[in-house]
Amino acid sequence: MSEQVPVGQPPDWEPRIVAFFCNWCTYTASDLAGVSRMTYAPNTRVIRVMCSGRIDPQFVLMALRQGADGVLIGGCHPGDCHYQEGNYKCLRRFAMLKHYLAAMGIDDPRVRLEWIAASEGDKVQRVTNDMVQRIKQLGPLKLEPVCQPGCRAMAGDQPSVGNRAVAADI
Amino acid sequence: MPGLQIQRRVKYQEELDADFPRRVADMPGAADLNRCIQCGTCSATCPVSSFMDLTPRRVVAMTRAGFKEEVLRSNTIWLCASCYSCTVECPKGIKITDVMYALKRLAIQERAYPRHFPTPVLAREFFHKVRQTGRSNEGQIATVMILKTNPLKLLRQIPLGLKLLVKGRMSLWTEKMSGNKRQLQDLLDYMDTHKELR
Amino acid sequence: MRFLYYPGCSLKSSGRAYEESLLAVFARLQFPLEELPEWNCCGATAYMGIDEKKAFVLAARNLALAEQHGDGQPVHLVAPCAACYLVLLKTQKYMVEYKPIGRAISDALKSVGLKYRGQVKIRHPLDVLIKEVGLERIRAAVSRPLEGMKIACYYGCQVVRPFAEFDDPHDPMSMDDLLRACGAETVDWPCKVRCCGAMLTGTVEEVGQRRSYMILHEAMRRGVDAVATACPLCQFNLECFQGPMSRRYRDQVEMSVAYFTQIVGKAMGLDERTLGMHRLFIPLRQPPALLGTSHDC
Amino acid sequence: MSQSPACPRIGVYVCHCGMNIAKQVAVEAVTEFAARLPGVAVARHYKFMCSDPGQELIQQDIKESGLERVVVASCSPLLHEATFRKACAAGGLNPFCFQMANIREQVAWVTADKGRATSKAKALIAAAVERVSRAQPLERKRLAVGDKVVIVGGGIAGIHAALTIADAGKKVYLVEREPTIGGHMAKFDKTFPTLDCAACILTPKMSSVKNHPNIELMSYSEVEKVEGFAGNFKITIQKKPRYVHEELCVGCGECVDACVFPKAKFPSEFDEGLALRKPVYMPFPQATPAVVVIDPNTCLQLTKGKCKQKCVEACQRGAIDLKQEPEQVEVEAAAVIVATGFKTFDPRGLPQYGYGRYGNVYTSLEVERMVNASGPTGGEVVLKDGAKPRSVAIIHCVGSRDKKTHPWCSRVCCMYSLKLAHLVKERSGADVFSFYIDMRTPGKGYEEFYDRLLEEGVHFIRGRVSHITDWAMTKAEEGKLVVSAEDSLIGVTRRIPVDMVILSVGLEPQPDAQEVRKKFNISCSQEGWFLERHPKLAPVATFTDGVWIAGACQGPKDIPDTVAQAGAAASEALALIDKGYVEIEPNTAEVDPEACSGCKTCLGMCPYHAIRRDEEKGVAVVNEALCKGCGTCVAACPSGAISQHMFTDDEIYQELEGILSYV
Ligand SMILES: Cc1cc2nc3c(=O)[nH]c(=O)nc-3n(C[C@H](O)[C@H](O)[C@H](O)COP(=O)(O)OP(=O)(O)OC[C@H]3O[C@@H](n4cnc5c(N)ncnc54)[C@H](O)[C@@H]3O)c2cc1C
Ligand SMILES: Cc1cc2nc3c(=O)[nH]c(=O)nc-3n(C[C@H](O)[C@H](O)[C@H](O)COP(=O)(O)OP(=O)(O)OC[C@H]3O[C@@H](n4cnc5c(N)ncnc54)[C@H](O)[C@@H]3O)c2cc1C
Ligand code: SF4
Ligand code: SF4
Ligand code: SF4
Ligand code: SF4
Ligand code: SF4
Ligand code: SF4
Ligand code: SF4
Ligand code: SF4
Repeated sequence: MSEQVPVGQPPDWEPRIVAFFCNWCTYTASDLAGVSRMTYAPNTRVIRVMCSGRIDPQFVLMALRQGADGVLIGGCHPGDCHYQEGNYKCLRRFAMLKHYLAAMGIDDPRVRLEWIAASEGDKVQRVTNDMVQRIKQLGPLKLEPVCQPGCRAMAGDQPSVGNRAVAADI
Repeated sequence: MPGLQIQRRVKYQEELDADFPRRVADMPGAADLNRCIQCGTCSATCPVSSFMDLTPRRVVAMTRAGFKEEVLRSNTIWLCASCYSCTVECPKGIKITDVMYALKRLAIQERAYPRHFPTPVLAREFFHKVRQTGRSNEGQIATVMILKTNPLKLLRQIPLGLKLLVKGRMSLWTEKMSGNKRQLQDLLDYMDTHKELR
Repeated sequence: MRFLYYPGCSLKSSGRAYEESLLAVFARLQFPLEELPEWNCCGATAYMGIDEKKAFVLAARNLALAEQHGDGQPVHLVAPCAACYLVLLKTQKYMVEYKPIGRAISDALKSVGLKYRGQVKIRHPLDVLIKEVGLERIRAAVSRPLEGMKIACYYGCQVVRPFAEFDDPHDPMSMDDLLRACGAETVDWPCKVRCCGAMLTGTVEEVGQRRSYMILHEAMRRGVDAVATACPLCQFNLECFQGPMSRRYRDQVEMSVAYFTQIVGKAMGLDERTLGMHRLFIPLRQPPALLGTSHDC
Repeated sequence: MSQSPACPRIGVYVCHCGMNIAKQVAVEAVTEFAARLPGVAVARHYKFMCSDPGQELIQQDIKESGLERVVVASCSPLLHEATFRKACAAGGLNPFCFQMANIREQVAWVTADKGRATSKAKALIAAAVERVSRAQPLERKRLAVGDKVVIVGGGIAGIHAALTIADAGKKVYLVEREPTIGGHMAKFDKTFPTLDCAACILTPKMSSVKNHPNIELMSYSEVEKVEGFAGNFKITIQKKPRYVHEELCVGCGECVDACVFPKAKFPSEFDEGLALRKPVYMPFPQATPAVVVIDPNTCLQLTKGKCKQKCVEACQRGAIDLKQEPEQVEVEAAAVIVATGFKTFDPRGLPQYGYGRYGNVYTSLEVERMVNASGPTGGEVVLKDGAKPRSVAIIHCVGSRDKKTHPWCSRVCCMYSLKLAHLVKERSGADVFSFYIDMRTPGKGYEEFYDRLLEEGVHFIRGRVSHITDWAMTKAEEGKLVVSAEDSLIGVTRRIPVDMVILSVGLEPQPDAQEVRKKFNISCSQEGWFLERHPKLAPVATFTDGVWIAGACQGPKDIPDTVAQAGAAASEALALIDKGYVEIEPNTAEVDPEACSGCKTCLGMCPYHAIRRDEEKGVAVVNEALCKGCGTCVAACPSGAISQHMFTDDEIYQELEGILSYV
C-alpha cells in the first residue's frame, strides 16, 4: 500500500509529536519496546512526568502552539495508577480539553490519550505508528501563532534554541 | 495420476521388534546405544554417510526403537568402512563402529542383506580362507568375491591384477601359516561348538 | 625388552614393500625386529562382520604366542598394518572390558593349551620410532636429507583411532616429525586421518574410490611430491586406483604414494630395491635437488 | 566564559553504550550539535558512561570546568539516573542538577533509520539541555524504616525467605492462603536431579517456620490492602475462618473420625482429586500448621445449617468453632516479599489430549501425588481399574511453547518429566515413551540425569503429540490409548498404544496475579508473571521500592533457582532494614502562599490527603512527608500556585521548547 501524500504538503514532511508519558506505566512500556527492539516511527519525543495526573491541559496547548503536529498522552490503565487515581483526573481534563480543541478546529486524531501498561511495549509501537500515520494524512498543523501569556518563547523573553544555534544544523 | 508413488509411512508399534534393540545392545560395544542424544555428529563425520540410505544417527535411533527390518536392510551397515571416526567423535562414547559390526552380523544371521552385495560375500570368503590357511590372500579373496557378485567386473580388474602380479604384490598361491595349523582350527572350532560363548 | 614383529597378511602380499622397507630401516637403526613365529591372520575388519568372537580369538592367539615368546619378560609386538594394529589392540582391550568376551577367549585358548595374561604391548612402528628409537638417533642415521621434498603425511583411519595412545587422533604428528627429521617438508593438511575408502574401493567402487580421489586431489592441490602412508590398505587404495579414478572423475590423478618407511629409508641412503621401490606403480617423485646427488662420502 | 545564573554552565555526555547507541546514532555529530547549544560548556561522547571512567569524566569536568548542570544522553533514567546523580554528587554538584536523555531505549533501539535516529537524539538532548538549565538544587529526605517483613506465599520460596530473615533476628509475617504452607513442593515425592525425597528436605523447614520465634505464620489468610511505602508499609491481612481455633487444635484427628460423614467423600485439593476427604480434614500428614480445617462448601452445618456437629463433640480441646468469622489483622512492615508461585496449565483446554475424557490420562501433578509414598495410592502407579500400567506415555510441553496456549517454555517440565519417567518405571516396570520437542536440561547435574534416563531405557521420541485416542487401528491398539506423533528423528509418524498417559503441563501465572499485583503496586510482564526491575541485574527487585519478588511467581523456575531468589530477596529486604532509613525523592509539591487564592481545589485532588488549608492564612499547605509527588494538584490549581519539585511547569515548558525547536 502506497502512502498518499495530501496535496500541498511537502513530500518529505514528517509530523512532530510530543508525548507525555507517566513514569510508572507508559514510560516503562516505551523502555520495554526498546529492550524488545520494536522499531517504530521516530516522530514522537517523550516528556516524562510522574503521573498522567500531572499533565496540565496547558502543556498540550503549548506543544501545539510551538509547532507540534500532535500530542500523545500515555498513562496507566484505569485502576492501575501508581498514585491511585491520577489517571482518572487526567481523563477528566482530557475530556474538557477535547471540547476546547474541537472548538479551535484541531482534528481529533491529533491529541490522543492512551492507557499503556508497563508490559505493553507493543502498544507503544502500535499507537505511535498509527498516530504518525493518521497525522501524516492530515498534514502539518497550521495554527495562527497567537501569543499567549506564558508562552515565553513566542514573547521573546527566552532565546529559542531553534532560532539560534540549531537552525544551521538541520 | 500415474507415477505418483504412494506408500504407507505410519509405523504401528506392533510392526516393530521390541527385542531387537536388546539383541543389538547385548553385543560388545553396542551396550551404550540407548545413551545416544541424536546429535548427528556421527553422521557428520562419517566419510560415507553421503551415500547411506540411513545416516549412522538414524541407524542408532531406529535400532533403539526396534525398526529391525529397515535397519538390517539398509545399505548403511555395508557401506560403513570401519573408519572409527564416529566412535571417536560421539559425545556419548557410543561405539557406533561396533554397532555397525553388530548389525552386519545380525543381517548375515537373518540373511537380510542385499543379494550380490559384495561386502558380506567378501567377508565369507575371507572367513573360509583364514580357516584353511591361517592367513588370508587378498588377491584370491577379491577374485572370488568379484566372481560371485559381479563377474563382468572381473574383466575390468584384469589389468590391475596383472600389474600387481608383475610388481610382486599379489601371489596366486596362498601364503600359509607355518607350524601348528591344527591349533588354529581347533581354536575356531571351539568357538563353533561352544555356542554358549556367544 | 623384546620387540617382536607381527607382519599380518598384507605385508606378505600387496604390502610387501612396507615389510621390506620397514625391516631395512630398523636394521639400519640397529633395532632388530624378530618376526613372531607361527602368527596367523589378525582377524581384521571383515572378520568382525561375520563372527566377532572368532575374530577376537584369532587375534588373541597371536597375543598368546607373543607372550609365550617373552618367557616372562615384557614383550612388544610391532604391528605395521593399521588393521592388524587396531584389531590386536581392540582384542586386548575388549578382553578386559567385556567379561564374557574375555572369558570366552580364555576358554578357547585354554582348549588348545594357550593362555594370554595381557602382558604384550602392541606398538605401531611410528610409535616405536619416535618413542623408543628417538628422533636423535634417526637424524644421526640420515645420510641424504630429503631437502626440498614436500610430503603430505597420511595416517589413515586405524593407526591413531580409536585405541592408540601414542598420537593425537585428530591431528597426529608422529609421521610428520619423523619425516621432518629426515629433512623433508611436511604439509599441514586436513586429510591426515580421513578415510581412504578402505574395502569399499573394491566393493562399492563409486563410494570407496571417491574417498581416495578426494584425498589425492587435495594432496595435488597442495603441491606435494608424495603422500606418505602407514597402512598397506591405504597405500593400495591411494596408489593402485589412480587410473580408474582419473577416468571416473575425468581428472588426471597422478601422485606418488609411498610407505613412510620407504621415504625414511631413502633419507638413510638405503638401496632402492631393499626399500621395495620397484613395487610402486608410480615411482617416488623427487625434487631435482635430490636426483643424482649423493651426500654419502 | 562568564557564569550567569540565567545560563548555567552545562556539560553534555553522549554515551555509545558500546555499539548499542553508536550503531544507530551518530554520536560524534550529536556531540558537536550539543556543544553548540546555549549554555553548554563541555560536550563529550564516551563508550560507556556508566563505567567508572565515564563517571569520572563527569566528576572531573565538574571540578575542572566548573559545570553547574549535567546532561547524560544514554539509556533510560529508570536504569541509570541514580548512577549519574551519584556521580554528580561525587563531583560536588547537587545531584538534582542533572538530566538524562533516553537515546537508547527510546531512540537507538526503536528507530530503523540512522539519520532519523540521530535527529531524534539531537532533539532529546536539546530538550534535556533546556530543561536542566532550570533545574534547582534539592535535598533528599530520610525516613526511618521498621524492621518487620511480610512474606506472601508459603511455598518453598516464602519458607526459605522467611527463615533467612527470621534467623537474622527480624520479625516475619508469613501469609499463606491455603490451610497449610509447602506450596507445590510439598506434593512431590522426589525432586530432580538428585532424586532426594521432597518431604525430607521440606518438612524440617516447614516445622522450623512453625516453631521459629520470629515468624508469625498466618495460614489460610490473604493480604487485603497495602498502604504506605518502602520502610513503612501498613498491611491488612484477612484471616479466613478455619472454623477451628488454631491455637487450641493439636491435630489429633478425633473430629475427622467423628464427622457425620462416615466416609471421605469430597475430592482432596492437596491430592489433586485423586483421594477423598471429609468436610473436616487435615490436608496432608505433615501439614503446617498441623491443624484441621473445615471446608465451608461441604460441611453440613456450614452449608445447610443443620448437623449433629459430631466434630464439635469429639474435640476434647473445644477447638472447633463453627461460628468463626473472618478476622482482619493490620501489621506494619518495612518490606514485602511476594512469593505466590504458579499454577499448572489445565489440559482441559487441549481436548485432543483427552484429559477428562479418558480416565487414564493424568496431569504430571496428579502423578506426583501418585508416586508419593504418602499419597493416595501409597506410591503405586496404577490405572483407574487398579491394574499396573504396562506402558506409559509422557507428553512434554502441554500448554507450553504453543501460541494457542502459552508461548513460553515452562523450563521445569523436561526435567520433571524425566523424573516421572524414572519413578514410573521404577514403581511399575512399565515401558515409558517420552515425547519431547527439545530436551531442555540446562542445570548442574541435569544433562547427566537425562543421560541416566537414556541409559535406563526410556524411549525418547522427538515429536510433539498431535492427539491421543482410543480409536484402534490394529489389534494391538484395542483397549489402549494411542499416542500419535511424528518421530522426527527417524522420519516416520508413529502410533504408540499405551495404558496410561501423563501430560507434562506447563507453568502459568496464578489466576489472581493481576489483583495481587495491584495490591502491591508492582507490574506484570505481558504473560502475567511479576515483573522484575531488571532481568539480569535486579531479578528480585520490582519497580516499587520495598517490594521484592521470589520464586515461580516471577517466571517458571525450579526449586534451586527458587531458593536462590528467595535468599536474594531476603537479603535485599534485610539490607533495607539494616540501613535504617529510606530516602524520599524530593519531587514533592509546594504551594506558593503569595499566589494561592485559597480555593481548595487542590485539597480534593490529593489521593494522600497531603494538602490542608491553613485557616489562619487562608492558603493551602502541602505536608511534604505525605506528598508522593504525583503532581495532580499542580495540574489542577487554577491559580498556578502549586509547583512540583523536579517537575516544575517551567522545566516542562523548557523541555517542550527544546524538543520542538529541533526536528
Ligand atoms: C509436576 C511438577 C514437578 C516438579 N518437580 C520439581 C522437582 O523435582 N525439582 C525442582 O527443583 N522443581 C520441581 N518443580 C518446580 C517447583 O514446583 C517450583 O520450582 C517451586 O514449587 C516454586 O516454588 P514457589 O514457592 O515459588 O511456588 P509454589 O510452590 O507455587 O508456592 C506458592 C505458595 O504461595 C501461595 N499463594 C499463592 N497466592 C497467594 C496469595 N495471593 N496469598 C497468599 N498465599 C498465596 C500458594 O498457596 C503456595 O503455597 C516441579 C513442578 C511441577 C509442576
Ligand atoms: C561467550 C559467553 C557469552 C555469554 N553471554 C551471556 C548473555 O548474553 N547473557 C547472560 O545472562 N549470560 C551470558 N553469559 C554467562 C555470564 O558470563 C555469566 O553468567 C557471568 O559472567 C557469571 O558471573 P560470575 O561473576 O559468576 O563469574 P565471572 O564473570 O567468571 O567472574 C569471576 C571473577 O572472579 C575472578 N576470580 C577468579 N578466581 C579468583 C580468585 N581465586 N581470587 C580472586 N578473584 C578470582 C575472575 O578473575 C573474575 O573476574 C555468557 C557467557 C559466555 C562464556
Ligand atoms: S566407522 Fe563406519 S559409520 Fe562410523 S564414521 Fe566410519 S564409515 Fe561411518
Ligand atoms: S554421535 Fe553419538 S550421540 Fe551423536 S547421534 Fe551419533 S551415536 Fe548418537
Ligand atoms: S550509561 Fe546506559 S547507555 Fe551508557 S553504557 Fe551504561 S547502560 Fe549503556
Ligand atoms: S480440632 Fe480438636 S479434635 Fe480436631 S484435630 Fe484439632 S484438637 Fe483434635
Ligand atoms: S459440622 Fe458436621 S459435617 Fe461439618 S465437620 Fe462437623 S460433623 Fe462434619
Ligand atoms: S521445559 Fe521442556 S517440557 Fe517444559 S516447556 Fe520447556 S521444552 Fe517443553
Ligand atoms: S503532588 Fe500529588 S501527592 Fe503531592 S500533594 Fe499534590 S496531589 Fe498530593
Ligand atoms: S488549588 Fe491552588 S489556589 Fe486553590 S487552594 Fe490549592 S494551591 Fe491554593
